Amino acid sequence: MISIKGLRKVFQAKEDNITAVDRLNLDIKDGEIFGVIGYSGAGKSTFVRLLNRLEEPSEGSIKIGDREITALNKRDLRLARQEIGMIFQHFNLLWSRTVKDNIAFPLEIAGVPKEERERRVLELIQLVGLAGRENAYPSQLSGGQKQRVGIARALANNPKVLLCDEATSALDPETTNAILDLLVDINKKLGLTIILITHEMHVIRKICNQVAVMENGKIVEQGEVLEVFLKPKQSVTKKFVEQVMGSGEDDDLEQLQSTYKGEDIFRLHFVGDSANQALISKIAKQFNVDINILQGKITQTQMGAYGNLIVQINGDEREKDNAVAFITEETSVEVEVIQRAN
Amino acid sequence: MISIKGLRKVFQAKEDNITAVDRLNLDIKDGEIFGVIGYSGAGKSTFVRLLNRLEEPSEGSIKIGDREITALNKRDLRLARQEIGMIFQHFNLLWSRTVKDNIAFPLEIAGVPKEERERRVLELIQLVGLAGRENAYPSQLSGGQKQRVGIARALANNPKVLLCDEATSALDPETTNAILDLLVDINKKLGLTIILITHEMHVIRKICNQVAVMENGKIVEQGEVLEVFLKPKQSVTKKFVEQVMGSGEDDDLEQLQSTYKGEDIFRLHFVGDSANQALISKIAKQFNVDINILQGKITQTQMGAYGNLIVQINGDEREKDNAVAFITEETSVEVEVIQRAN
Amino acid sequence: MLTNLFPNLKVEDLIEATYETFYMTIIALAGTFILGILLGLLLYLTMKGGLWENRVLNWIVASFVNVFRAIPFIILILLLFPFTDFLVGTIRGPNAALPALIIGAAPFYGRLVEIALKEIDKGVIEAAQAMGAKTRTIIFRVLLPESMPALISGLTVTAIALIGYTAMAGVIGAGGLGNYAHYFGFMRRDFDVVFVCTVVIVIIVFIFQFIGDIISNKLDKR
Amino acid sequence: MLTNLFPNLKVEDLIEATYETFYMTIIALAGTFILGILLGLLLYLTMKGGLWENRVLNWIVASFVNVFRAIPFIILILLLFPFTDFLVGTIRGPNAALPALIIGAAPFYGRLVEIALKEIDKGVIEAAQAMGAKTRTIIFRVLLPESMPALISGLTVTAIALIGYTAMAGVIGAGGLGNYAHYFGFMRRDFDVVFVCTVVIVIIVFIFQFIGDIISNKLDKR
Amino acid sequence: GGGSNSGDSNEGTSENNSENTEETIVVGASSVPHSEILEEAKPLLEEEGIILEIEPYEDYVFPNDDLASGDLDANYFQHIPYLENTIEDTGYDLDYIDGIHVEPMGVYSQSITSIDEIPEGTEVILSNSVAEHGRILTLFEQNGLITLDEDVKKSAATLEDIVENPKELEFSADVLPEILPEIYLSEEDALVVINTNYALGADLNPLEDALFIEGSESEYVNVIAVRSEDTENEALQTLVDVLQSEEIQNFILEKYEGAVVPVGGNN
Ligand SMILES: Nc1ncnc2c1ncn2[C@@H]1O[C@H](COP(=O)(O)OP(=O)(O)OP(=O)(O)O)[C@@H](O)[C@H]1O
Ligand SMILES: Nc1ncnc2c1ncn2[C@@H]1O[C@H](COP(=O)(O)OP(=O)(O)OP(=O)(O)O)[C@@H](O)[C@H]1O
Ligand SMILES: [Mg+2]
Ligand SMILES: [Mg+2]
Repeated sequence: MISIKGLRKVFQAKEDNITAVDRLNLDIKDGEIFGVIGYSGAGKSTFVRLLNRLEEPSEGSIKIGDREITALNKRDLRLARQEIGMIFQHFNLLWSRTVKDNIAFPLEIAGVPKEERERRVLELIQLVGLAGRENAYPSQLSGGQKQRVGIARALANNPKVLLCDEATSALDPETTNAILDLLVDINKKLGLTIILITHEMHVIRKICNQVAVMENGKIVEQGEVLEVFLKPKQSVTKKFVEQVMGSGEDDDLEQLQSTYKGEDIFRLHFVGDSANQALISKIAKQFNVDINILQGKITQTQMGAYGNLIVQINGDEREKDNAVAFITEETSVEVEVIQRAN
Repeated sequence: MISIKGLRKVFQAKEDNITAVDRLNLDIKDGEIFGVIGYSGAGKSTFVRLLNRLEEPSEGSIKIGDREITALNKRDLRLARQEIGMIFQHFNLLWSRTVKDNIAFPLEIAGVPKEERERRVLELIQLVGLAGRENAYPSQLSGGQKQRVGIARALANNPKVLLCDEATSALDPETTNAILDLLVDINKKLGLTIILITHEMHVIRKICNQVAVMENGKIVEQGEVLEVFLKPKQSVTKKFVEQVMGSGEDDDLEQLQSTYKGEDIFRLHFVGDSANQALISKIAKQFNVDINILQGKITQTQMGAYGNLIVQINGDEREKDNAVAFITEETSVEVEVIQRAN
Repeated sequence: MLTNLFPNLKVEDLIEATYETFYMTIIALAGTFILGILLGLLLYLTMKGGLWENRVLNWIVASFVNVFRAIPFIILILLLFPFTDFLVGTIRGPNAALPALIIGAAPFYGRLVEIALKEIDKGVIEAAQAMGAKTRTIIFRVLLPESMPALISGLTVTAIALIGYTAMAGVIGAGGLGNYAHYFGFMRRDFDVVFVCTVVIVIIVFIFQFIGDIISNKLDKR
Repeated sequence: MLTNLFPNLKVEDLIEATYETFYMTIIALAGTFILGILLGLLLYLTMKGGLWENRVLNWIVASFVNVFRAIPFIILILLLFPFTDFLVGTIRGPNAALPALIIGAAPFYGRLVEIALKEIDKGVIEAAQAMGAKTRTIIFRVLLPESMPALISGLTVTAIALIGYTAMAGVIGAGGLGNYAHYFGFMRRDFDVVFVCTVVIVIIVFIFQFIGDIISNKLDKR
Repeated sequence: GGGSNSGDSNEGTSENNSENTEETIVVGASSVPHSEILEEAKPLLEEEGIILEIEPYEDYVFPNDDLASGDLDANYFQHIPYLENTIEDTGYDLDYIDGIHVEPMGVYSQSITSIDEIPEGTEVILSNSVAEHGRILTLFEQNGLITLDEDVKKSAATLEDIVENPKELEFSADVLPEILPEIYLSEEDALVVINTNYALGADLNPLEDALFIEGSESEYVNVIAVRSEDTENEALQTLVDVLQSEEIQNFILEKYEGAVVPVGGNN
């Protein structure tokens, strides 16, 4: 259990101070995969760097397990850090070491014997898909390859807590998926707690249990991923959720409106209620209308389909009204009128 | 018009040579936004670095406009480069300069007078949303903020060609959208040709006209974005396209299969044919079945809805078969059986 | 009081020697800075993979640098007599020491400059190249500013080495504290003079170090 | 033939002087390397924002370094007589020169080490800290390896400065080429000896520079 | 600065030493005892209307070069044999006016108390200043320890000119002269050849502590050297006169406790 109270970090600047993290309170359960999202500059990196005290907090306390991180002396902090893996936004690889030796580094620090170290390193190289490049130096790697070395390095010592700062943002989807699967796997098998900064909502959706949204150094929204996705309250959150839910970015909508000028277009919000299954075929049967799916995204959640569809409803004016009224009144699907014919 | 012929780049390594770019042929039209995708290590960064000869080609020729880049002498190359903006994967900002001065740098190089330089810099700072941080040094910026400085810098001198290496991969979706809008805007207004490496397919979908897929230093597939999205031929491409099309990642499918054990699940591939509009409501009317949309993503293209939906079809065994047979035979929608009840 | 503690010390002489040391060090430092940067840049630019890759030129500059670093100072002074005479019009006194000091220290500083330049992130140089910057622009707007903290620290080191050199410049009557300490202190076994001179030298060294550190830290925005 | 061209040159003496120069330079270099790294690390670690931030210790080390860099070499030799006598058992000859050479060069190299360490990317140090590395581990596995090319280049510069110092070590009978050139060449006005000695010194410098460059380039994987 | 107002200009030197016809002479000198003695002579010369400028020199080559080139009017650091050697080597047109003092060369040892007790193979440590070697070897020859090649001029003899060395003395000539006293203190079993003026600094009493020492009639008299054309220069003559005056001689005797022997005046 990670427990954060009143955490605050102020950067002294010449002109004015910058409060990168602002009186943050947060509890993260053991074994949880905790996502952190937020705009660029929101304070996400600073937040995770505070967790292992790479950045000294200006105020507040951090407890990981029963260790009060903020109160540890140097030696204890060092030991605590050996159980906290970290993946850096800028990789921070040692250019003087090969891929293999970079990954072995945390093992050397933890005093793992040589044979075991080698075994583990080879295993990790396989896992992150760098076989064949183990003797390359970082300067000879592509961006994504460097990132993967950073990931392998962070995992090498079987940490209890893993801090990931944009761990997959330099990776293609295939590799991203492989890495995420790996993380989930370790999380399940070893109960690894992961705190994961990302701006890719599909990463959050795919592996996180909890998500927190940061804005201006504060957590403005937090909860179960599904809950936050279903009922985003803050406008930041809505913007992020829209990304994964594929709900029309504004210009897409405009395009649709111009393509289907003079026709009825609605957006149906499915809110994860299984009662709404087969809504479209039900409507088609019950009312004399054709429903044309223009665009949208539906995701399956534990509680049923969630997402939204932009549809065009064709048919008799009366029937159309009835159909819409039926959806609005009899189901939990919300109807948003995007464009009416008249 | 950028015309690339037989481009090849081999890195000499101790053990074995690495062919990062392998006999590449490519034409990019003026004013095009050309996307490049591919797995990590495919050779994308090397490819764009060859375009402005940051990397000297081992073989082959590059022509930009009527300049044969590969044949230019130092001085002409320098002048040619002033018209090619570049956004680096690792930002490459000068730590000794503030945000403002970093952005002003290409203008200084091009000999733009001071007042105009300042005007332009302020404009760019506004555009990338860094107002208020203009006097900060790179070390005081977050990852995304650095990225934006890099973008502003690349745009400063109104280049004719812009090379973007993962320009938005450190940015949140909101900022990404803003930047992409900016790029499209410049592209339309000034006819800027953009070559854009990314692993985010939605970036490709949103702004690119053409896309090329790289694998092992070769372009394995290339064409209009829509065409490639509609009919991905290579397995790499399919994997990438699935990302933007939201088609079930494998574990999602498994989850669906276990949730809907013993029921009929199909995947319907809509391939952008307007004749297929209103398919679901049509089926519902014609056959005595209920169609339950479980998951999927539909995107509007110029030729109609494109994407796929995973649906559960309930109803009488005969009716179900008929419905499926109808879709398969009478429409251009492809049906993929994911699970049959018996 | 001073005269009680240090009976053999002549305060005016000490002040004059201090002045001479300062004079020689500062002027020679200015010359060393310019010539050293020049040499360092040449070494860096002409090296393998450098912007002006040129084996021959690199070899020539490296030879020049090494030869002048290698020659013992006294012999250097001797060798430079005709040159010094031509340049300064005399081969005696602090001004005559300057050519030898500069030519003795510049190759040394040049190497430090080269080392500092090599530490610059290749990425930013590439960025400037990609913008179509002239080599001149790269030198003055990228290489020098980005390595400035190390250049200044290196200059501090050189300044202090120069203070040591000025002691040897005594052989041509350039004066200075080192010479004063040796000639009027050590040789006469007036160790109070040696002591005071050493203290003054140490103070001068601290002043240089202090100023160098402040400038270097101020410039370092990493 | 040699004797025709250089009538005053005694080949055995030249060989002996060359040997002495090599001997002193190499042993002193080893000592300087160790002591200099130590001093440089201390300066770096105790500086503001360093891993062992400690104003007092930093001030002490900096003072030590500056004082010993500041003292003219001849006076340094004198000051070290008791220490040298205790350590080496004699105050004469090449071995007696070693303490003064090392103590004269190490502070200088220490500063170069400090400069090199300051150039290391803060990120990799943070990465090691985040892994829970002991400061010792950070020193030996991060700081030193990551700055090794600059450390070696700096050592080359120091080696060549040491060759210059050995010339001065002649005053206590340490011999060496510089001394040979000065006393047997210059003082006797036998300039052929000066010339040959200078050429040999230049060759030695080239050898050091060559080896230093090769090692430094080999280690640089950036 | 360099020798200002130097050169051969003798105009204005008057026998009356009137105050408005002051003349400046520039004299190069090594530190001990030369410049100390000159400093003492300064006020006396001033009374004679001569301003004395002392140029400090740390080596033995430049003062003669500078004298020959005209930067100096005279120098005061060398003895006659060295001057002769230089003239021979360089062809400079130099001469001297007269001798001022002798710094007798003494041989010291901490453990050896008489010449007869010198064990075989004893190390002899002497200055690296080659100019002194002939002189030192001559001293050893005079004391019956070695024999020098007869064909060689004594004052120019080098270590290689030793033809007989019955006690197999090992000569090491590689130390700076002013460091010799420290060597004496540290190398107990060796013979150390020390210039008397330096021996003083180490609290040695040359007359008592030396194993053997040059007599005051040594030919190694330190002289005021000048360009040949200036041997009759009046200001320089005056300089010599003052240095040979009783006042200065007493100063030398007092200050150096007999270790530096004033000469002249009597010749
Ligand atoms: N300097 C170099 N020396 C040796 N190999 C190199 C060098 N630079 C790149 N490579 C190799 O060339 C291949 C292509 O690298 P490149 O950087 O172009 O990949 P990329 O497609 O940009 O990947 P990413 O998406 O991870 O950034 C990789 O296998 C990489 O390891
Ligand atoms: N060393 C520093 N000095 C001053 N300001 C800083 C420093 N480090 C970060 N900041 C500022 O603190 C704020 C938060 O930065 P942080 O790196 O935590 O953002 P982030 O959420 O990680 O953003 P991104 O997604 O762009 O990486 C930013 O406004 C940044 O400019
Ligand atoms: Mg960040
Ligand atoms: Mg790349």
